[in-house]
Amino acid sequence: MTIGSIRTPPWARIPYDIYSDPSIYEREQERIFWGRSWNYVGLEAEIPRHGDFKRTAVGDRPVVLARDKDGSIGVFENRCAHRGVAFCYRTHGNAKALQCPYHQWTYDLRGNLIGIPFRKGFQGQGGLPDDFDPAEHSLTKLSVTTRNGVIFASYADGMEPIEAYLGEILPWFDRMFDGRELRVLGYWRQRIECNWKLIIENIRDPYHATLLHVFLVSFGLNRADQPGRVVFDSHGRHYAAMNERLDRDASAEAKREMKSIMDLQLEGPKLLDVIREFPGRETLVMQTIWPNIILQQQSNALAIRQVITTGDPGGFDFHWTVFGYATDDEAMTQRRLRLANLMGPSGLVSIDDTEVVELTQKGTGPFSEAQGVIEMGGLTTGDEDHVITEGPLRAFHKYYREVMGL
Amino acid sequence: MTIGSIRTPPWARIPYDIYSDPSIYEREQERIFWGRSWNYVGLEAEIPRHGDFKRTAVGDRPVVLARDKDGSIGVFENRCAHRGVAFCYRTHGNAKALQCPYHQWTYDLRGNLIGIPFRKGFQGQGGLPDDFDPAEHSLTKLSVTTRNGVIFASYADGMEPIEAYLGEILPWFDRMFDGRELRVLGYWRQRIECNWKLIIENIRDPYHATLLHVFLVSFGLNRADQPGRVVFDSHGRHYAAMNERLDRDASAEAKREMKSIMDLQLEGPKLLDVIREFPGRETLVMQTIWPNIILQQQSNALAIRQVITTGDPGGFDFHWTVFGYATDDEAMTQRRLRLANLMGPSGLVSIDDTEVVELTQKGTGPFSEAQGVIEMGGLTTGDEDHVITEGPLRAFHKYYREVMGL
Amino acid sequence: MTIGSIRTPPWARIPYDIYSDPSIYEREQERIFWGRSWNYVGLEAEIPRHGDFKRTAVGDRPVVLARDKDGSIGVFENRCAHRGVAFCYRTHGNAKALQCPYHQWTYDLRGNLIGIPFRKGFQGQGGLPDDFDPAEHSLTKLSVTTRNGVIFASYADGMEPIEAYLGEILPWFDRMFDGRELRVLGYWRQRIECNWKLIIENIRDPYHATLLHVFLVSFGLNRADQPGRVVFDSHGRHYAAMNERLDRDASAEAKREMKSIMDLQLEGPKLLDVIREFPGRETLVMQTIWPNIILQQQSNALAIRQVITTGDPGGFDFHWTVFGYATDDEAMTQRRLRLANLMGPSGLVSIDDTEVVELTQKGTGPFSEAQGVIEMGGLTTGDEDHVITEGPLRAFHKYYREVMGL
Amino acid sequence: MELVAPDLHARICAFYDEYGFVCDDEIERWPDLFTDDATYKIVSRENHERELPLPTMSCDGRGMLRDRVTSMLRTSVYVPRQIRHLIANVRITGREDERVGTIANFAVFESFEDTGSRILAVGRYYDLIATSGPELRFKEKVCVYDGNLVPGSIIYPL
Amino acid sequence: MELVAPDLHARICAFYDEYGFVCDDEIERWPDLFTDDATYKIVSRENHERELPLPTMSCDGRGMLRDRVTSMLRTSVYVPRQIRHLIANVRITGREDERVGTIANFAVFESFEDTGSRILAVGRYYDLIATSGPELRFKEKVCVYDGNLVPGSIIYPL
Amino acid sequence: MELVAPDLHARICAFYDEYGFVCDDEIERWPDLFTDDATYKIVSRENHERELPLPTMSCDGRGMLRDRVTSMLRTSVYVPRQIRHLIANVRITGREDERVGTIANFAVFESFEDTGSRILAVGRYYDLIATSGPELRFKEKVCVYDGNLVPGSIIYPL
Ligand code: FES
Ligand code: FES
Ligand code: FES
Ligand SMILES: [Fe+3]
Ligand SMILES: [Fe+3]
Ligand SMILES: [Fe+3]
Repeated sequence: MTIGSIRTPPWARIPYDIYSDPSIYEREQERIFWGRSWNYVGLEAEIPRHGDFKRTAVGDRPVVLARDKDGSIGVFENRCAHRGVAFCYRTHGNAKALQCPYHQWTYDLRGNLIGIPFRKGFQGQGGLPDDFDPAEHSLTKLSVTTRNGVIFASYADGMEPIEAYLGEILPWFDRMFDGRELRVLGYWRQRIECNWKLIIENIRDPYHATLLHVFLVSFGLNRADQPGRVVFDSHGRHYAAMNERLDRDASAEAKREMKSIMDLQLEGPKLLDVIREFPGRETLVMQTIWPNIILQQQSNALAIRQVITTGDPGGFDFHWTVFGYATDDEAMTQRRLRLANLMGPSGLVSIDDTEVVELTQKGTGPFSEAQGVIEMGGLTTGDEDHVITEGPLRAFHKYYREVMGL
Repeated sequence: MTIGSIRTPPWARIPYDIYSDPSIYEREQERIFWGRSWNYVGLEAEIPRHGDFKRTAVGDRPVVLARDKDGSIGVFENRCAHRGVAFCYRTHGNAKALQCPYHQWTYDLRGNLIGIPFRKGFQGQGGLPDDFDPAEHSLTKLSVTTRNGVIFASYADGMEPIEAYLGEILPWFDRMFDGRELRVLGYWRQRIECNWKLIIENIRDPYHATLLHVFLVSFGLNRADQPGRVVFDSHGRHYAAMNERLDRDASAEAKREMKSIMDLQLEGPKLLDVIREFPGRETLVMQTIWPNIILQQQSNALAIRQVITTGDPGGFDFHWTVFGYATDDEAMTQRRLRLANLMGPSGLVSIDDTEVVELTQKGTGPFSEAQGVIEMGGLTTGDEDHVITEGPLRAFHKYYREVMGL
Repeated sequence: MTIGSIRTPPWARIPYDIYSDPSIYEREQERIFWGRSWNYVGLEAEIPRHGDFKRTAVGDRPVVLARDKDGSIGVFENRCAHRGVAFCYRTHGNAKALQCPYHQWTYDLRGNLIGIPFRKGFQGQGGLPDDFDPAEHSLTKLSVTTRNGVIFASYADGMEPIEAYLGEILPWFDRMFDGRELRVLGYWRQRIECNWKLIIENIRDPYHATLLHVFLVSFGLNRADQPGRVVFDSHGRHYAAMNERLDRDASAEAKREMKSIMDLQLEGPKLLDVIREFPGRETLVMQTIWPNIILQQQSNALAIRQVITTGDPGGFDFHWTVFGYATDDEAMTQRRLRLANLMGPSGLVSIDDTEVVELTQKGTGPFSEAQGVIEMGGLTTGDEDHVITEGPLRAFHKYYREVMGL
Repeated sequence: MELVAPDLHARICAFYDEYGFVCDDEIERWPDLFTDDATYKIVSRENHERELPLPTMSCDGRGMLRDRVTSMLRTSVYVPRQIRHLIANVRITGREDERVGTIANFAVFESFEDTGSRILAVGRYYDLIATSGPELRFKEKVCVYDGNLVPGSIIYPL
Repeated sequence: MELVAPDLHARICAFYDEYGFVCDDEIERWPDLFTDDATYKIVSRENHERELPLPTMSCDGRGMLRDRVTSMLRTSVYVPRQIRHLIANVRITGREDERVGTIANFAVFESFEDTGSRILAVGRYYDLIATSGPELRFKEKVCVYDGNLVPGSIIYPL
Repeated sequence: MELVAPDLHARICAFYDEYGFVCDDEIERWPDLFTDDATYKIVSRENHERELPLPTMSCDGRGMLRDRVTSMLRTSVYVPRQIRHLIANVRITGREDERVGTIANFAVFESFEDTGSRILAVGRYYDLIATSGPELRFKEKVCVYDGNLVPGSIIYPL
């Protein structure tokens, strides 16, 4: 795979085998999800009490996060140290200890092996060898960190602190997670038949919003002439895009480019009864945190979207956690829930995205030697003061190629 | 894979890995469907007017055919030149231009890139580099040719004219497509769980008809003593078999070999109310045109059967286009439609074929080192004046091995 | 894959790639199922009369067993010698000869080719070459042996007699199959989404029964203090475990280890109305016969469980044959049928096993480099007088590694 | 919603129940549920919507219905299967003389001897039922299946 | 088609509706829908057609029905799932004394906590309903499932 | 089992039949089956059981129902598909004033132009039907789908 010329750097092209090739997929697991990265695994608000646990995944690997007695959080593989049972078969729950059903090996909430039935045998027979050391047979533990209620885990040793990891994107992360207690409003789960990167790229592509999302455009919710910009951490692996909603009419120039405008009126305008709740003029902030989440603030609709790979380059499970703050009043909660109509499996905006990413899988799968072209906004990969750019995609592919050694 | 001896040429055996091996499958895509071949893609009658388009595939690759203003036809990949969306997501339609939903890149009906929103950026920001040349970012176009209303496309440059490609089979092709305007009566689509070659081989096997198809035999519609013959182009890649229906009773010899005869009578004889409409004595003409279609004339039942591979050696989509002529009167149309009961997903004849080809996949899949034996009719691969032969299969495998370099 | 140290022999670990790796799976087919092994294929009672046949499989390969005129049994591949059709498409039946539907090549009940329509052509044309020798085109036949009504087949030449093959396990085999005529009570078929070895290992793991099966334990049917033992043939490839039901209360030590005890009472105690029917004190005897079956005697519930692989390392079809003896009276039959509630797709015991083996596939699949630990009962691999041991698993993996050359 | 004598609606529902039962388990009786001059068609949604006349299966009169049964039972070669109808959402759409127009939704599943069950077809019936005789009979039955890509074959009637 | 008092047919349909509801969401009440001496069986079509007596699940009397519920709720180890019944094509096949013979088609789907829904079983009920009490009760219930190859386990009743 | 006037049960069943028909084939009329102030919700079983308030789709009043239809027909970008409802096991759970509480099971299948049919969602309706007008109307409709993992998107109403 040779890409690039003096004019065109490699990251201005997307080689399509990265969406379908099983060996690339495997390397991604090793280097990206199980490599030097902080993977989102959940929210502290999901496991507030001692014994609360939640099942999730880091790439293909099932993991469990649990709240210990002292309030600390353990993240460990959902793979019994004995013979490999994915012992935690509920999505969440509360337990004093985690027990594998097969032979009831029992683990504490940090993943330490604390109980083995018949370890000493029975009636003087059987049992484990005397030199069997339970301490060597704990669950595989991941490094854990949290910031303002958000939990991350890593397979890598000596990861930098999450703040350093987020780098320049930290203020945007902190804007959404400002230390207030979070309240989970619910979950959505979707099976999306395309490579996981396509949905990350979808967010890192601010160029598409005023073109694809006819609903937004026709009801005047998104316009090309809204001020917007994109920022990155120094690696370009994390990303944030911000937009401001304008109240004046769309400019003639904007209308000319956004051909799909239909000038519709909502019959149920309550849908878009939003209020300003964050500092600054931005009404829409979308972020991607390497490698596995998207953070969404669409006015008052807040969500984390998590990519769960499933051993298949051509599809992934997409888990949404929709939330507000513990301090929200009922009106605010209702506002968030109504606005949730824009997102998720039936989202007036998300439907479009789900469809185009699946169509991209169909369009790229049988063309392993073809490439995508991402030159909008020039060949830049850095911060920009507008959103008519594919710089965020170039930055993504630059970093991706680096990590993957492509 | 070494096959063949002085007595037995390689093409008198079928190595079963060609039905299941993924690497052979990939090579088939490259060398057969995307190689030096004319692939059927549709009928002119399906896209009669300016702007009409139809979606189909060449092997695994999705393509679109469209009718331009000047009446010419373009065939191009259904893969947006921008980032690979299979932009055409309807099976057919009519449009002035084809627009990708993701960022609304727009293509004319020949696949040329004619519109890029925000190409010059917006409010002086963003946009594509000045040296970005849309002409270099059109859809990938295939060569196109037509003959008497039938449209073919090829990935190869400098393909011979379709007439030369069809070679000795041309008169048989022209018998069905004689220049009269066609009328599409409808479509059938089947998912068949076997390798695509098995259905082509099924047609190139005139030996099975009087044995497998108990319906035909028992109701006296097909008999071993009907005169028949097989002809080929000089490569043996295309094929036609012809049969004549006889009115006298089956001979004793014929009955002896066709053990399944039951001597039944139709209670609804209208099913087989057929008339002679083509010159010559032949009542049944079946053809295979390399690589992807079967042409069927079973009395007045006319159809094109197209193989659509789907990335899976063990299954394919089978698309049937059933048609008549624009000049047909209502009685003739009804005749064709009634006779359609013999074919397709519920065809009184086709059911049998669908079942045996699926059973062949089951019987060959776990036996990658075993081989089929095709010696009926000796070891010939050329034209013959009878149909008790597997010569057409040998000819197919001879050419297949050549193209595949096996 | 390097496993093992002075302390830990390789077979005290289970490398998880053996459950998911396609190349290991293929090697298993070659070396295990199609290698030097006797594979269970059925019971004589299933094909008692001349012409009776049954379809089954040896590993991935479909085979047919049939009863010939002289009472002997043929086992041959379900793959037509002509072009590979899996011609036998019923699960069982009776026929004078087996005919392939495609071209009606006909085989006798030993798999010999005895009929080829149009072999001599028709009206002097076509037909097979004069030197075509039907004797060279019979179905591929397997070696067959039986013992006391149980039928085995092998791809290997010169297999040792079944008695020698079973070796030290023979008396246990003969205990269940003592020469009495068998009566098939019915079948169960399950699709289980895990590697086939996991269900064999499940049986070779007597350690789990008092821990996993809460039903058994809570209703007092299985207890750690029941006398039990495990025995093997000299290779360790076959295995039997026996338990005796005790009538006294569970000991305090037993209760301490079996934490899930709930002390429930059956409201429908008829379920467990069992009687002693076999010599000796054992009430539960479970066996595994290499490579493809489990034999079960749970009081009066008798069954053979057969593993059918399907080309997929991550799943298999599980076929149960539940039987009694021809001499059973109605009360005994009812007893067996009621007790069948413990086993099969809805088995009060089997449900647990099915779930944990599927959870093991989920827990091991994404961890191809991890290993299971099987040290319960020390590092032994031989007969033992108790069941708090994983010796049977070690013996299995020792032999497996040997056969597989791992 | 049409206002319909409840007993007619109930009779029609019972007739559909009977139809499903006969298709699944007593296929020889299938032609008996039609009038002598009935037409029966299976049509893909694609052809139906594009007004293309090609049916997937069609019988014109009871003789052809019987020939279909003969083929299912005696001449066609196919791996044995069991189909299973679920018919719901029966609605009366019109009524004139001794005929009632009805629509209903169907799901037909198929199972093979050693597999689980899968969807064969889901779709809608567009029917005309003759009410003149002692028993209801289909005068016209059109089965439109939504999933244009048929998994294998449709051997038994929908 | 049997001629049956319409109210009986309606009561029976309502009873099946109730049955599906209870299986899906109030499994503790499941035994209450049977007579004390009822028999309940799940049988594969294969065994059913070959007249092999082996059931996949069987309960003889309400005690065994209750034991089954105990196992579902307390002792069996399994990944949580939700089943969902669709019951249609209910037909009365016979009537004598205070019993009504009925058949009906069922489709039962299953869903896990983080998967979509799949077909667990489709097939037919062959039932005997006792009409003597104030409420209908199953005297006999036989659930024949078409897809002999069960996907995993059948834990809850069909 | 509730004791309910049989004609009400029949009317309600017919209303569900109508609902399925309208969802599948006359989506523009969908809002007309609701009262002006109706609430409509699609909810995953997961959120429903955990009492998390997040719906997957929600409309508060007929205006929002109409906006949804506008989006389906005019603004959303999606690959064309046909959905198909099977609604069964309709039960009346309560009645007060001019409202009837009902539950019913649904299976909704979806088919694309060149694929077969697959399960989109199965689950249960928990509804409140207004009986005051000449036609029944949904006052509240909650569609709880069992398979939390949605295959792609739910574009049309369940
Ligand atoms: S596998 Fe977990 S305790 Fe044995
Ligand atoms: S992918 Fe087609 S316009 Fe961007
Ligand atoms: S394939 Fe069996 S007879 Fe030809
Ligand atoms: Fe978007
Ligand atoms: Fe044929
Ligand atoms: Fe067990």
